[in-house]
Amino acid sequence: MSWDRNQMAAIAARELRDGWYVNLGIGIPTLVSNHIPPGFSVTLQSENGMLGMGPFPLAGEEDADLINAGKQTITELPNSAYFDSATSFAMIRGGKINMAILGAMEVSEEGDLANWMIPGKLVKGMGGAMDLVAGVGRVVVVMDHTNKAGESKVLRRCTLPLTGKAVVDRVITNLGMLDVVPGGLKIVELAEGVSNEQLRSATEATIVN
Amino acid sequence: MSWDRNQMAAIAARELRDGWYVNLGIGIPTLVSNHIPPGFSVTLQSENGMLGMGPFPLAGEEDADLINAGKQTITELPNSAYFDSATSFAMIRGGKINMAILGAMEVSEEGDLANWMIPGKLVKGMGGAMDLVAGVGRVVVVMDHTNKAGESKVLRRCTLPLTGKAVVDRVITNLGMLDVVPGGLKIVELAEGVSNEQLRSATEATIVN
Amino acid sequence: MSKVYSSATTALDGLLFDGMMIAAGGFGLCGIPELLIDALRKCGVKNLTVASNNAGVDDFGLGLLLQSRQIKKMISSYVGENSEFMRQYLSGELELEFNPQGTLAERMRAGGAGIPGFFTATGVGTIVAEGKEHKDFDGRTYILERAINADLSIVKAWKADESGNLIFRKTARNFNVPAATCGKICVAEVEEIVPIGAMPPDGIHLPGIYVHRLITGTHQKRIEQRTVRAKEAA
Amino acid sequence: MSKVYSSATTALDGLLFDGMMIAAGGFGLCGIPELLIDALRKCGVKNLTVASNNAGVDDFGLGLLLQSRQIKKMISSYVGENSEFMRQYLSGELELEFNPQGTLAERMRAGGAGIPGFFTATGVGTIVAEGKEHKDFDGRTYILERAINADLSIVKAWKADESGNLIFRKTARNFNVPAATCGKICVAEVEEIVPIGAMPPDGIHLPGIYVHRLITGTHQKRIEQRTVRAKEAA
Repeated sequence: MSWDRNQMAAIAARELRDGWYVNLGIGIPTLVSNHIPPGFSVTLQSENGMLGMGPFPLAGEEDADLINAGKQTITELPNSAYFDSATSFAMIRGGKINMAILGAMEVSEEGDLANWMIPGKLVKGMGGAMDLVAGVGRVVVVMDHTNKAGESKVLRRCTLPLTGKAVVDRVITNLGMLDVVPGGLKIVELAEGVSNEQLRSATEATIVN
Repeated sequence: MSWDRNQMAAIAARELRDGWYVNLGIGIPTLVSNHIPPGFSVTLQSENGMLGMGPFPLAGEEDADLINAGKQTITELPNSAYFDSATSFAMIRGGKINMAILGAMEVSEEGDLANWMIPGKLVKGMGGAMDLVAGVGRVVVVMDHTNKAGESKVLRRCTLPLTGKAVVDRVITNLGMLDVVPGGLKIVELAEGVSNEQLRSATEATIVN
Repeated sequence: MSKVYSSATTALDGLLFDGMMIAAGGFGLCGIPELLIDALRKCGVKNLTVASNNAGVDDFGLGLLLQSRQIKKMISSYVGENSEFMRQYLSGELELEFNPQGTLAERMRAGGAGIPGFFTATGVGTIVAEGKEHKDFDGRTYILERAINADLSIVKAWKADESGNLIFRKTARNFNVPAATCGKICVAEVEEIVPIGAMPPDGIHLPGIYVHRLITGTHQKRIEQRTVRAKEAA
Repeated sequence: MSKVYSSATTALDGLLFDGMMIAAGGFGLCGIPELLIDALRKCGVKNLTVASNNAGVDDFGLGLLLQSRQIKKMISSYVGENSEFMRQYLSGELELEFNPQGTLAERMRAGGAGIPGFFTATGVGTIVAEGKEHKDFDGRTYILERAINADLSIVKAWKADESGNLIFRKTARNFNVPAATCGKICVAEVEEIVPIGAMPPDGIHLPGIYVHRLITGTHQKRIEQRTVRAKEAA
């Protein structure tokens, strides 16, 4: 009836190109690293200051000095490089990262993204998300199409405070894949067993052909 | 009758404080490093990207990868550190260098400095001089008091294009030492055998008491 | 003139005053100046403004200074792991200025680099841009962000030599470099102080010119999210 | 997808066009991308704007591209060692934009860091400030300087690994780091290419993300001012 988390990650992984440098957000985007096409060299950036992020360590091999942007323990790879946070975000802001894949609370038909704050409720902070969406070459959002109440997260206009304005290129949800194009969103692909009508009815945003 | 180059450098060296980081210009300022007071730890910066500049190498030990801002071969010291030019001038612009000692073509009574260009004649460029005089904590000029034609280089107003406006703290010439103070220059010290009147008559700038 | 002090408390002597602004290194609990934070708590200096990417957790890192109500204002990008922070913020006891992470890092770097302001596209069209100067360059809109200049920087490195040259380890470098540069005075804590000459001049991450005082001591180095993978079958 | 090319000429293939802007690393003759400069001469690309701190000497470095009249404009801080440069400039054949050295380095860094403009006190009250926006911050006047964004960066490092991570040697690092970051494409020449894994991740000066193409070859590494001291009596 729709894509599960792992399928969404696999679909998102089709975005990858050989030789790319990519930043993956927390949650489903992290799973994308399990689906890097064989033979592709894809280097993961962790915005706290690392290129060449490796997998989680084996138990007993955790290193307090080696964490990712989600504060999880990770490992290094033979081509890893470390740098400070100013350098890391210079790289992000300067457009050197080819793509960011990240989660969202809301996406609008103009490519606006909200994923950092619910006024009065959730005030954790934007972390590096605003820098990423403003700086990287391509922004792909992976999220559920609707919230727990069944309301569309793909909107005409975002209702939550924005992370970035007109920054999203593509949205991959459990129901399908949509691109931000002039005038609204364009359906690129439907999830298995999802009809065009189902996707449209779950979407508040304008869909263009 | 006056201070020679070496004496001027020795006088300038009295400016140094233990623990300071200092940038020395080409010419007489370079000689200041011969007069660092014993027991003082003074670290020399070379603005092309080095802290802890050592002496010239012995013949046969020159290294093409190790030069100072005057493009001369130099050596490193046990506490040396290398960095790129953006970092080097971040350090300079950010006021981390305690003092710069440099030469000049003209100095004005308001502390303006001209040392990089003679229109139509000398167009080599300012190099790092504009950054240094704008950024470092204290700027000391060491130069001859008059030019070859006997005209004062210590002026009411500079006639040449400026390197910096109101940037000079102290001027040390072959005739004496002057500080830039409100209203003009104040004589701090006379060179050996130089009278107050001699210094004044060689100075076009306003001298205040 | 030695930069090496015997303890965190003596290294902070004469540098502290109520209402001061402190820039702190670290990301999460990784590479935080834990000994200096403990000393700040002991010294009891108040009404601090602290620029730090995060605010520690309730019982470690900057969380300790929140518990003791020594912090008036935080400038941070993410404070999700600290429930006391959230309580003080939502009750209005604590001021909070959210900065995008890269903007925060660059504001610190700018402060250290003599750059009072710079333009960035980060945050344009969001609440971060409100009240800030907007300017177009080559058809894109940017906002003016200001430098952070702190009264004191506190950072943590792996090793120092006696002249203050610092080397960091892995992702513990993070905000320690920009934070170190933007303070009038920088105090660094390290796991080991080595003699001058023991560090390769090409391998130094932060030259000693930025480091005014140095201490060493035992670090807890807590892990916030211990995450492991299963051992693969051979 | 290998970044390693067999020669400077093949590494530049498809990247060159008349009227393009190139950012070059090096200071004086130290750390200049000499092999890539030779290849630019061979390729004959014309009307170049080159951002480089210096312009080489008459018969080495960027001086070669001045001889062949391939350069239309230089953005530099110091060009004192090149008499052909001076001749072309004084006769009006060559455009020259003098930048203070630190402003030039920061403009390149800004270009690489997505910062279109920044404020600096360097040059205020001089001809460098003419025509530029002035703005006061905390009672001091600053000027707005623009980023440099080049079509191509050419740099020289000591060693690279096959993924493009670079390590520089001593003062040959200089402008190579900021120049590498500000180009759409960066080609690096090195003295040695080592396998992936042969470089310590904490010791890398410029991560491979900035380096798109790599070559190695034999470098002359000329010394401009050979200066020595007398051997002291033992």
